[in-house]
Amino acid sequence: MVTLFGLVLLTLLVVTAVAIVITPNLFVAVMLMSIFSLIMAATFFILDAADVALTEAAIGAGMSTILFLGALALLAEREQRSRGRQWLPLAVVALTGFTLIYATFDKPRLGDPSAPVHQHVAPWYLEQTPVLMEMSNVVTAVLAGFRAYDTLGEVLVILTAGLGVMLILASGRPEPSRRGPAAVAGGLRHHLIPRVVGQLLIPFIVLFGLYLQFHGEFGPGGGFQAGAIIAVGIVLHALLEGEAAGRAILPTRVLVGLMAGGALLFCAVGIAGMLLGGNFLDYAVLAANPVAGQQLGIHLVEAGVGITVTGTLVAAFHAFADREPAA
Amino acid sequence: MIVDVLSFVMLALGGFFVFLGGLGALRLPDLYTRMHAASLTDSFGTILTLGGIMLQSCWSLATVKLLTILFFLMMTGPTASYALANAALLSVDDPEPHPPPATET
Amino acid sequence: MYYAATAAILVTMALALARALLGPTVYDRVLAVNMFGTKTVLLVSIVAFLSGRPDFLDLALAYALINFVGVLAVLEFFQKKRHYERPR
Amino acid sequence: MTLFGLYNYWVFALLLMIGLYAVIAKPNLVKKLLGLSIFQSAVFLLYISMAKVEGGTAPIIQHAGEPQVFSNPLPHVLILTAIVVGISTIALGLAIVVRIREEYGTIEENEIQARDRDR
Repeated sequence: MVTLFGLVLLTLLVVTAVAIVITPNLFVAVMLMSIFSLIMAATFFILDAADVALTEAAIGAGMSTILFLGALALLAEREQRSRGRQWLPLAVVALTGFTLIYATFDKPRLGDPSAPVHQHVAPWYLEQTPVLMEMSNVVTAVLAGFRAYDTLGEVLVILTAGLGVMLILASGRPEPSRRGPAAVAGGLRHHLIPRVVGQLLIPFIVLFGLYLQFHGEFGPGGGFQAGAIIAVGIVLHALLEGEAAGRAILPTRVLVGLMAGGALLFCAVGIAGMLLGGNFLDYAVLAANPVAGQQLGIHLVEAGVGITVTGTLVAAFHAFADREPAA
Repeated sequence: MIVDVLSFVMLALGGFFVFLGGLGALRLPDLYTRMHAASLTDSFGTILTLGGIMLQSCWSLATVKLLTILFFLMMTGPTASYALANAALLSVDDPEPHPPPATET
Repeated sequence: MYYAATAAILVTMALALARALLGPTVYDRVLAVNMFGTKTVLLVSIVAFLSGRPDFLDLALAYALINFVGVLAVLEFFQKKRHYERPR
Repeated sequence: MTLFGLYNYWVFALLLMIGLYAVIAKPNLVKKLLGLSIFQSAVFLLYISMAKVEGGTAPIIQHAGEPQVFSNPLPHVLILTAIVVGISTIALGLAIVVRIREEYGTIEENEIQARDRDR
């Protein structure tokens, strides 16, 4: 029955995606993208991926909408009607889509336990996580423990992208005018009710983020989700009190420090393992008892991930919010 | 037993109100009436639905979490409606860029 | 009864989506997004109970908090746009 | 449910193609990025659908030692990180689009190419 609900959600997903592509107004497209993310998150939840659903909700519906709106404030809202024939792209897309759908007929049915994916390493992870790490959340254990090297790469990609956003938007800045961000910097300060309620929520959002960070070994949660949610809390402060006040609590140099510091913490845990006689990112040697060492290593690595993600997302938001549109 | 019946009634009513809100948001003629339908029945539907589940959760950590969710929804829902209505009202005497919502039928 | 409530929520999601597609003003679309967010919270709460994992209510909590920030971001966007698009 | 056993994959293919169409056919650069977002989400959907096991639950062990069916945790890990990497790259793309708008005064691909030819 729940699977049937999933099918309805998937149908809504396709409708929304078509509407995003068709609509000529970019603001409307971004709003629809927010709905798209919410449907996607609900679908992930129905497909038993609690951690992924949490990430998609925090990133897709929260941060992604905020960043797209931040960029849209600097761009024209209307898309020009594309002229001329679009038959070639349509033909390419139809052909590829047909091939893909034809290929799906060889795939195992949804939820088939004998599918090849479920035969290789996954059972081992599910079996060994309670033994080697004494953790309940297998996703966290695989993310920060068994496949930590992979995650280190991802964290470095996020760091690089964040630095890229900051550097690109720091160059060629137009002269700040009287009507520029300084003049708009009030944020929503004059909207009393949203401001009061929003201020009330910020501590709860940050607290909830910290809960996800430290509860990640028992329930859905971990560094990526926690980082995204804490970033949303900090961004909410900047939205309510204005860009200047938002920057005052976390200046750019602190943000860069956070971004780099998180990634460095991750690397430092790996190197500490080497110094203590193990391999890179081998946590078992970090404490006297291998299980305690695994848990310590995973906690530190998750903390590093959370710090980098928070820093990157907040820095990206500020990079857009601090600019004014070219005349 | 009584708790079960009560929670089922609440869930049914909650679902009904949620649906009514959706119908109102689709069918009513202009933005403000739509907002009214959406927000009023949103609050009522939310209270009844979450209350129905709460009765089933027999006083555990889940009940506390549901209460927290209800609390946040009760705070943010009306605020969001207010903020939206305010923004729409302010835009009426704004020459650009959005059409005034009151003229829609 | 869980299933009936879930079905009602799904139908409402479809109605809200229709409102988001039809518009006609941008505010209608923001209203639809907000409605959609609330319905997602309800859907996730019920499905968490249906699948017997009430500890996943954390997700519903996250959605409830994040959705509001999205609406405020839209409001701030309107304010900024109005400021910039006023004739200089 | 066997009748709809492939529905997730069909939706994956459709979303992938909708995203691809936006990327190759729409001249507006923000629209291209939105298309890229849809494309990414389609890939996420493919992975998460493959991880699902009938009658299973999310891979968070409730009572140790008790036999229980779980969905496959590995695709979840891959997609969880990919979502965050996805938003970072989209932010990078948006930053480049903003700079293009400042240099060229437009974000329509055909106008940018026309201006490049004039130089």
